Amino acid sequence: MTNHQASYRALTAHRLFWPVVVLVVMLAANTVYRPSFLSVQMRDGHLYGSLIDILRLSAPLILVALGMTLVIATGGIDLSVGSLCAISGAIACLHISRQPDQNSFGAVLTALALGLGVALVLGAWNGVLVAVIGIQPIIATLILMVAGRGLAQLITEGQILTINSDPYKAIGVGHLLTLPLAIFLAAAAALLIAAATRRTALGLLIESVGGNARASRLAGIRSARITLLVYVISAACAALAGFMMTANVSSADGNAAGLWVELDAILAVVIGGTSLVGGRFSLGGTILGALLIQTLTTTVYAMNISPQTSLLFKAVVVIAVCLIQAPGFRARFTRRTTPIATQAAVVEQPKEQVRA
Amino acid sequence: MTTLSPAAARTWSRLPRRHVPVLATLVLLLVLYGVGVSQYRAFSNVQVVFNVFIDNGFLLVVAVGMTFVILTGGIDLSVGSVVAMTAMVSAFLLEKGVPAAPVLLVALLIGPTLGFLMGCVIHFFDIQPFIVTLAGMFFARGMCTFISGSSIPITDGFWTRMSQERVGNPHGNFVSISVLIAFAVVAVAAYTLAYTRLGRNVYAIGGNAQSALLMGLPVGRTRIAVYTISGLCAAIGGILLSFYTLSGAPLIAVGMELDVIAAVVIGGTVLTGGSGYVFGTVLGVLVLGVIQTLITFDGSLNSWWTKIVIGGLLFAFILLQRLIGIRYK
Amino acid sequence: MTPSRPVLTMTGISKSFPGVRALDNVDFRLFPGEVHALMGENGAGKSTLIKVLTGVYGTDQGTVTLDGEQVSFTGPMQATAAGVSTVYQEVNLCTNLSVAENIFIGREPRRLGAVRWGEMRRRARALLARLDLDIDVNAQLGSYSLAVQQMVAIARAIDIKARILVLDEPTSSLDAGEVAQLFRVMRQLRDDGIAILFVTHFLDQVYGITDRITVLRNGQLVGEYATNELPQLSLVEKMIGKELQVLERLDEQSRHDVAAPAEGTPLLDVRELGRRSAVAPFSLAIHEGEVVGLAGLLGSGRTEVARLLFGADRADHGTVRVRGTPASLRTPVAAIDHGIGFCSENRRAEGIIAELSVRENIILALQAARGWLRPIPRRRQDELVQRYVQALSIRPADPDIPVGNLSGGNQQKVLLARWLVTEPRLLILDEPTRGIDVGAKTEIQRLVAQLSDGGMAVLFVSAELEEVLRLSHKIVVMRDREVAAQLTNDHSVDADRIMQSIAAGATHEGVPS
Amino acid sequence: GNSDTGGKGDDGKITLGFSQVGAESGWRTANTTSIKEAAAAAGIDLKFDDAQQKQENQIKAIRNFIQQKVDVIAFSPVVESGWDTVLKEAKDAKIPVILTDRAVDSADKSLYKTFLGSDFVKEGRLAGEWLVEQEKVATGPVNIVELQGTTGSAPANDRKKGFAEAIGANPNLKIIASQSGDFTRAGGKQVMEQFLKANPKIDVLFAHNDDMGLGALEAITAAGKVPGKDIKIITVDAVKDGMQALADGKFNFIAECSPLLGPQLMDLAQKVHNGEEVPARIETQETTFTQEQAKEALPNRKY
Ligand SMILES: Nc1ncnc2c1ncn2[C@@H]1O[C@H](COP(=O)(O)OP(=O)(O)OP(=O)(O)O)[C@@H](O)[C@H]1O
Ligand SMILES: Nc1ncnc2c1ncn2[C@@H]1O[C@H](COP(=O)(O)OP(=O)(O)OP(=O)(O)O)[C@@H](O)[C@H]1O
Ligand SMILES: [Mg+2]
Ligand SMILES: [Mg+2]
Repeated sequence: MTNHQASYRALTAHRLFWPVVVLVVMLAANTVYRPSFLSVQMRDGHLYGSLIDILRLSAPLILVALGMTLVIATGGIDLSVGSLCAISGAIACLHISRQPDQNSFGAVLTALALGLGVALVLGAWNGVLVAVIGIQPIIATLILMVAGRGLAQLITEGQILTINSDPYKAIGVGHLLTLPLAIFLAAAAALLIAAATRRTALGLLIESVGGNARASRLAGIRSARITLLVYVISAACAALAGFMMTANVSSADGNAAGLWVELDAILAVVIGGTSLVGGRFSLGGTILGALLIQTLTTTVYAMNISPQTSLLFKAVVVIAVCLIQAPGFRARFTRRTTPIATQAAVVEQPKEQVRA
Repeated sequence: MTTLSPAAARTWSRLPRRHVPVLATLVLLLVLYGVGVSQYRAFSNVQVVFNVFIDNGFLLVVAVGMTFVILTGGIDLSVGSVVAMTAMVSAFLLEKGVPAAPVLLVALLIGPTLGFLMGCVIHFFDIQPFIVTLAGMFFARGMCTFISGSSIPITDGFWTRMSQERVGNPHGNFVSISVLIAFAVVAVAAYTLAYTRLGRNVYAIGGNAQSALLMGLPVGRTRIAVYTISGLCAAIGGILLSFYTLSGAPLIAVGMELDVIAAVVIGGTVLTGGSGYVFGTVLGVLVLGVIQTLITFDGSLNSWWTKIVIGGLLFAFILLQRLIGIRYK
Repeated sequence: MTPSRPVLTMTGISKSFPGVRALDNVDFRLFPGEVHALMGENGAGKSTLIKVLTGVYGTDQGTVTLDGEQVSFTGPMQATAAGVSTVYQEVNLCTNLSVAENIFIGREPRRLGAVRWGEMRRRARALLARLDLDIDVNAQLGSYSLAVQQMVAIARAIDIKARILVLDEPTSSLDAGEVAQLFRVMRQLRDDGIAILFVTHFLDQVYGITDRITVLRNGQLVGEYATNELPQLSLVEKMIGKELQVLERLDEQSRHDVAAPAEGTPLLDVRELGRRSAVAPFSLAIHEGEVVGLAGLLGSGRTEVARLLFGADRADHGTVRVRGTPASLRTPVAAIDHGIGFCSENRRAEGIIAELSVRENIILALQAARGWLRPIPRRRQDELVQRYVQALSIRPADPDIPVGNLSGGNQQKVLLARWLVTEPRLLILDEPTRGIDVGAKTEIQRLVAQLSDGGMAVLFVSAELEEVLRLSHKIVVMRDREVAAQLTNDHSVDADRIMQSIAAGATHEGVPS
Repeated sequence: GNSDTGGKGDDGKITLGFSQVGAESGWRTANTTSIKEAAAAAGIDLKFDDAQQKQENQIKAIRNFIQQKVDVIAFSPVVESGWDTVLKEAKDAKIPVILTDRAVDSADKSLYKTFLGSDFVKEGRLAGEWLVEQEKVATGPVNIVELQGTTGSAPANDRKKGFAEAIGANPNLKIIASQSGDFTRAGGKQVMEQFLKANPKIDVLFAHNDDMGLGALEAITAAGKVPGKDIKIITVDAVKDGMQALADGKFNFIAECSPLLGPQLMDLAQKVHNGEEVPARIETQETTFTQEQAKEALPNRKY
């Protein structure tokens, strides 16, 4: 086996290799369809182009999906994130809209604090239902998913609340060093979560609770606290995403903000290689998954795929991503060419190595 | 010598234990109904109960299919879209002048076929059910809008009859034919789960798929079967929905998968698989139906309070269910 | 009596996992009407060979021939259909189903396609009676202890009218009585011409029932021998590939008869602790440096006692004092705070976190006690892991592979290491030597003795009476979920005496009044 | 038994059961508010139900209204088809039905008394006609992009249809791209961003509602173009924010779709209850707004 082959093998065996391939293929397809797709220009002192759009628009999804990753790693699921986005955005916008000077920094900060605070409380509510009362996560968070939408609309009184605040708007569309500020915020959140989970023992404990809850309890892990914490983190991420979504259009729409974002977020997590059963999680994979999903959405618009067929297109891409990523699929696919003996080294370990 | 005679005192407390969640749900459902009766006079009409069945027949059928999937520890997000697609295809074909019988056949084949394919992908390629059925959901919904952007009315005689036939006293209390079909599906499903090998394998896989495999059970076949069954139930649900609305609409049953999952879980089935009953699912569907009826009867809530109250009632219900469950553990 | 033609021949079997060559060109033969022991250290490749046979794993190389016909099973379903019935090492049953179903699922008695529940229960009862096990076949399997589950798995396997019966460490948590019962059944089956493949780490069992022995070492075949021609000493030699040392140690490891330091305030003093429908209230004092053994039959409630003391189950009766001060052991966290550690008998469901690495599994309890904000520095982790990987000879010695990829015995050692790194004051070990090979077992026993000399108290639960006798200062005998007797382990106590007190019931010797 | 008189009080108050589509937009909320206020003003006992955008829920609500024996049932159908069965039940129970906002496609017109609402096709047509008028003089091609509402929804289908019909009059007018923005600002903005990148020359934007237009506005500004000048913007609805944009010169034209049906509905309900004859179809008073008209109308815009 040559050195070259070995490194190729190591590369393709990497968990995130195939999602990256799909991402690149999608970008390439866009470029073929419209060569200027990749071009990025300088306009008014910041960068402008479809790529930048993808980054900026994926920021909220990345945030929500990061929080979701931790929840899923504990073996749970959080359906309420979409409603939490709407609630926190609505609260912030409501507060700002009541200010005489909507551009005041202080007012915006208070608005953010209020929105975040409420989200944290609601996240804790989810956490208590799951960790303390022991309700199945999907149902526990479904409650807030339904009622939260109502809360958000209650806050905006069913109207779209438009605000006119430059500092707030900056969260969604502002720029820093020629790049959208939202990207930096998402990156900062990602770094923070990565540090909080990988620099401390939190990540280990989360994976342990998700991997085997009974064993974790007997090992002395206070799993209730950990579970509570991840739901709170997830809510905080959703709140930040909610600020971005509302700032992006300078208005809070209790009904539409964050609608169905939970599905996209779960999809991003799963594409990123985290199992819905819980256990090992990958933050990098999640970010990649979110970028992939946003690229898919943008592709539909950029290639002007008719709305009637866009869902079919999405279905095809999603299936392609999972198939190409699935070790089982590639094993079947490569069996004809690779001697079986070396195959085991290429194929990644599933959770339990059992052949069906 | 090994003697592990369970103390007589334990026998009584153990036997009903696995039924406690279902019994608790039943009791709470009756309490909920009682609340309705005490608050609104018209609530005590028998027809109100019948209407809950008439209005949720299709949901019940789909939930029964979902029960199979969840019992194996899987999930099927495609059901809402498959329901819509089935209705849409039926409406489309009928509009094109195809007679009712072949339309029924085609409509009943599409769902299971899609389910079968999804089951195969899940099993053979070892991909998480969530993502596969999500793609299935996109696909089926995409097919709906692809067939037609707007709703297609059904005027076919058979469909109209199925829709408007009243079983019972046509001027008093009656149910629709769909309700009878739904009950038949429930009965068949309950029998399958309790008395056939397929059904027992479903429970075994949900308990521990790896063990089931090592015990020599046909894990792959069973897994593919449950997604096929869920597809079939979604297809039947789609037909019932097309009876119910006499049309196919591209956006109908959006988000239905969540209602269905909620119904199954409220009915006491555990999402990780291995425990639950079809009867529980029936109760779960009824709980959702009664909550909605309560809100309509109230008629004073605005749109957002409606959502908040639904969430609140759901919460109260699940909390009580859970607390009763803990007490009897 | 060996017929000329083997019912099963495996030739040149190789199987690799990423980074490990689990089987390397192994040959194996099995004749009808024989009991054949497959021996080897932990991680030698026994379970892997079995799983290759039943089609759980595909082979890299080699052929499997069944009754002269080459076969290649793609899964246990096919293997079962071809007459190979298997009890795998980890109990592989569905704990959510009833006992009866676990025995019959897949081949339920049916009429017109419908499962006949009544008939199934009746047959289950009859079958369990044959194994001398009297349990409620209607109850959920999960409500029974691991040992009972193991018996149920055996019941399932022997009821499948198979040509080959494969038993991978079926006796690891059974005590003498059950083992004897099992052997009786095995002999019957053997006499009916069934070939039995039997894996165990108990040498006396090997010599008690098997006809021939195949030894594996590091995935390679060492040889095939007739049992009566291979003395114990050379068997061990062949397994570990070294000479005698271990056996010498085995011998020198005599009764742990340092006078019990049973004076002063006990480390742990429980009075009338109990839990409805689990254990009747009992009192027990454990002193520093004391090893207390728990003896009793299958289902006598030893595990329940251990779980109560650790707070894994909540007691509904009684008081607890730790070093004289009243304490509450309502949760594992509380128990750990008081310096108690607990190694569960059910390593797969309550022990290892399969996905996490060996390192992470080892430091888990220590990390949990420190809280998530104070991660154990990487260097310290390496140090600890290194130490215990060596001390317990965990193999492969790579701390970064997922623990689920280790062999059963090695997983058990990882669990033990998890608690040893926390340096508890009282360590509760429920069947700690389950599935551990002879060499490692003596290591562990020595370690326990050493730790207790260093002041640590140990509560030791084992189905192997010898082991309890060898290690304990005090022996608590359980019967029918009650503490039947507490004996000081002086020279007057031996296995017979304990069996007597189990049989006789409450003799209440030395129970604090 | 069925002897219950349900919501009908003895004081002769009319009970109106109204099933609303949901609260999916500001427009819809204004519609709900109008109906509630008008009911209170007219002394009608209103039973309000929110169907959360689901036809199934609306059918359930109507069934429950029948059980409660309300005097009149009104509802805004989520979709056009599929109402025959439940409307027949209402008819059998002798409860008159009024449709609001959207029509249904029942062949049996006796199933409901009357329809009160807007004509989505007409709104699209008005928008298109205004554009045809504007571009009369255009010599070269005029590139139009369209932001559709939620795929498969009636307003999206109808407005698209009406607009396409109207601009068919001038072959210079060409829709070069058409995508769904889901009726939301965020959707409108995101889609418009890509439109702008894919198509260097966009002359006109037609958005199926104000919200998508408002979202697109931001995208246009960010791309360095001047909305209302470089790109003409035509929308439907005329909610307050939209009118403001129109008055500010950022939009160019809005076809109104009025949500204020309340008073008319109550009036109809009373008439229908009293057995008076009512016209089979009543269209709400709707106009169109240009920038100048918007400046005038803005100060007393309610929603
Ligand atoms: N699924 C797996 N993935 C990777 N390595 C594995 C896997 N299963 C077993 N191994 C490795 O293969 C080797 C043989 O393991 P096996 O389980 O056969 O040992 P064993 O002889 O049964 O030991 P024990 O007595 O402890 O049960 C070990 O080194 C183990 O780490
Ligand atoms: N988690 C549990 N929940 C309910 N009942 C249990 C549980 N664990 C054990 N039991 C019951 O208590 C009985 C006593 O089991 P226990 O595990 O204490 O026995 P033991 O003496 O440790 O014997 P062994 O472990 O050899 O079976 C079991 O047979 C079972 O009926
Ligand atoms: Mg083994
Ligand atoms: Mg035990």
